[in-house]
Amino acid sequence: MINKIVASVADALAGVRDGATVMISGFGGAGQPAELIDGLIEQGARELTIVNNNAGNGDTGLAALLKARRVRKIVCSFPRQADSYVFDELYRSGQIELELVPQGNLAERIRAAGAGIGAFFTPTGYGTQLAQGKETRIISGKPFVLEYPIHADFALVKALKADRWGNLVYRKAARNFGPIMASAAQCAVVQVDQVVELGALDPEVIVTPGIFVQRVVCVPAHIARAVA
Amino acid sequence: MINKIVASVADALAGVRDGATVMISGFGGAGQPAELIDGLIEQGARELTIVNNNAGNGDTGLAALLKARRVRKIVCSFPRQADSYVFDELYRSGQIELELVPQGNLAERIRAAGAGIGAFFTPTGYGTQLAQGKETRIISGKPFVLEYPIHADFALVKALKADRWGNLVYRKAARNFGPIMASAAQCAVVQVDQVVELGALDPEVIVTPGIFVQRVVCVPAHIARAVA
Amino acid sequence: MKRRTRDQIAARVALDIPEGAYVNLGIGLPTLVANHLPRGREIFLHSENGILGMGPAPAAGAEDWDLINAGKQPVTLLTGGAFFHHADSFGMMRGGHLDICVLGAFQVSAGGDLANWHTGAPDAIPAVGGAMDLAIGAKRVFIMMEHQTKSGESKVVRQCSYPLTGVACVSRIYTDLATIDVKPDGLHVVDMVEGLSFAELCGATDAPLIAQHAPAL
Amino acid sequence: MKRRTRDQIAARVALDIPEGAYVNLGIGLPTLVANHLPRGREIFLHSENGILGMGPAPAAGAEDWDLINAGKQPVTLLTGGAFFHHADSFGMMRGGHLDICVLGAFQVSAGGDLANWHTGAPDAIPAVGGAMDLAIGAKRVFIMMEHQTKSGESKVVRQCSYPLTGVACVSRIYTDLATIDVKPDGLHVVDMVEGLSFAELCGATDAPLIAQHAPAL
Repeated sequence: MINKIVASVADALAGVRDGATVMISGFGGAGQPAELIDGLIEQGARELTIVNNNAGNGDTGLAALLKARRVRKIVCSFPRQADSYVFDELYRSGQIELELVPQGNLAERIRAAGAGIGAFFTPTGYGTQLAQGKETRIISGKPFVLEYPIHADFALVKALKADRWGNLVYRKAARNFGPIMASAAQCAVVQVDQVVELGALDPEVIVTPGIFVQRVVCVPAHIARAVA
Repeated sequence: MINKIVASVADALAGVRDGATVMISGFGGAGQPAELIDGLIEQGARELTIVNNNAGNGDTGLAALLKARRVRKIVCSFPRQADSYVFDELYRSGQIELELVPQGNLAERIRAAGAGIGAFFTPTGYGTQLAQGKETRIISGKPFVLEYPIHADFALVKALKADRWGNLVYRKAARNFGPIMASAAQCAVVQVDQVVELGALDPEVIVTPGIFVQRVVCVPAHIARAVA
Repeated sequence: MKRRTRDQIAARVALDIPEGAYVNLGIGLPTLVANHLPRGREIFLHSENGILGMGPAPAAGAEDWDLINAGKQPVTLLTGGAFFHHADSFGMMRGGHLDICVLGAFQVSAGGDLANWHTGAPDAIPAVGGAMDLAIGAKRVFIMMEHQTKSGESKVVRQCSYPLTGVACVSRIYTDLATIDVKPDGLHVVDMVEGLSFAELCGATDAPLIAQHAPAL
Repeated sequence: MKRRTRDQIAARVALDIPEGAYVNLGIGLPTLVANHLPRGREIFLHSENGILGMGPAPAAGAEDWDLINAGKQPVTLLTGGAFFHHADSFGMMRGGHLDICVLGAFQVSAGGDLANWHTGAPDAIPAVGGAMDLAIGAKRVFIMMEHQTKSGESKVVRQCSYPLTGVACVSRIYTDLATIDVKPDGLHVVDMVEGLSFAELCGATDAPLIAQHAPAL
């Protein structure tokens, strides 16, 4: 019997090595797998490349991972925020590498990794600093930039419910990067509020089929740290 | 008040011009918009380019459109079937042009059109006749072929339910090409079994948001011709 | 001459958004436009983080932190709205499915180039978000900004000095002084605030302007 | 020597499919494999037309024509199955998420090239379907075919004479005579039917073979 549910956050994060590329879902607090990030700090892997839309807020979550000096490089679209002081300091002092990617190119590069696309021409960023040095091409009279997929060793994803096959549904705008990150990682680790019986998720409604999910850990909402 | 529901199949197909590119959803009979195809025959547009997974079966549906000599060219992955005699005869006598595309490249090219991608490198077809003359490239040691999006003037799509904003849900494997074709066409025309009130479709469950849909026509299942 | 307030600029933008339009309002100033859309006109607001049919802010105490906008503020969902993932959301933008997006700007050039993501200051931490996708994706890109910087420099310029967000992507500019169309032959003034002369507007603007009703060259 | 029947080839393939595998069975001969998967072993069958967790054929009279497989035959959905659209379905293949696909073939070459979509006959109507996507997408590509054509020609060849489906994509070949691994140094015999000698197998095979347990070169 296949059962992707693991007993603890520590089990869920077993095997993350130094130097790994780790995707983390979420847009602001929505869809951020807070307990998995805490678990990653505890797990101890260093020299990580993190792929996330942002670069952490305040002192918790991704910011805490940065503060613990576990991150060599961050790939994101919007690092600067009112309370991104941990990142800001590391960046200004040259202690973290930043690859800044327009948000839609970030999403499409992650999706391309999951879907086996070798590279794609996107109109986004053409003629800007963020396309400097990149291959460009005019197609049907419109200018495009060539972008490459972003693969990951691990994806840490927050979803609402899972079954033992790893089928997932999400909640509202907390869906954001979850489905594409799960598809782009060798090992997708998912934190859910609730594990349900096989068959409890309508096959028409499953957003991430279990094929994209390797490990699921249940962190009930009343235990999960509130993120805002 | 926005209401994308039109009164008749004829209204739904208004404006299809000679020479138009028309996508038609369906894989076998599942998801085939039979009444819209009949309506297209009645509507009378000629010299069409049709994009579909197949090239028609028996004497009805797409085969009837071909038999009526309305199709100049067909873009598909699997024209040859036990009962594809209408296409077979036109093809053998040089009366129809065929662009044969591996099914996944077909799906991805349609998706690329909907998502504004200018071109993409796919591994599928590399080293085969179907990649002859196409640009290739080795990326990270793997060979790829460059493929371009397929845009359409119209998409004829079958879904299960729609609301007046054009939000859609599908039924089982009848979903197939519907969502991506709706996104790739200037005008997506959808035939549904049932029109429901706004709000009756769960926002977590809507597969095609109304932004991709221009016209909806209701053909209740008990009226719709059975397709197999 | 009385400059338009921020809310008056937003109200002016709202006038140009027809029923049935699919619209993305960028973070910051453009968010104000939502308050000025006429009630009863059905307009579909898109949020980059996977929402179509976004509604107004919830009542205090009713916030749902899984339902936020691009600026990470709590919002609501209209009846008929839908959720989707990030690749689908940006596919909507890049694929040209949005009728209008409204963005703020540091500068817009005579050719419709947009600069709104980076001041170019060497110590600034860059952040781009979805701005570059919106700039090239929507059918029409509306810019909403003050006509001049606080120190009185024109933000409507011959050439952008700030790093670009997109090339030749702006359709129309709404400022506290005027509404200006970006056309192949230059910047056409659509309207000006009461009491402002065309000569005065030109004086406040670095890029050359074409007067309203001026004959086409 | 007794050749394996089609069902015996299918049963042999089924032996190599472990619990938890995500598997696509191509149309035609490979469909038989489903009948030989051990009950109680959870295996996830993928169908290109947007199904994961495909179950067996329905009882007569219970067919649902919205629930068909790639060969357009009615199927069922297991508890825990899911539906998705065509771009997502082929993303699963191309993205390397399937552990195994099983395909029929006209020819397989010593280098693992596959020919299974077109006889090359000038009057043949070509049709490719999802074969090229499966050939390059799955982690392991299993080929299931008769060892020789009806006229006795080997289908395991030095070089394919038929048009290719994929280059260097085959992992393992299952025929009515033998099971053969495609490795960088050549074709390794894994097993043969009882009573067949290695010399006889080589006689029935165009491509050079490496005997079971032969030392690696």
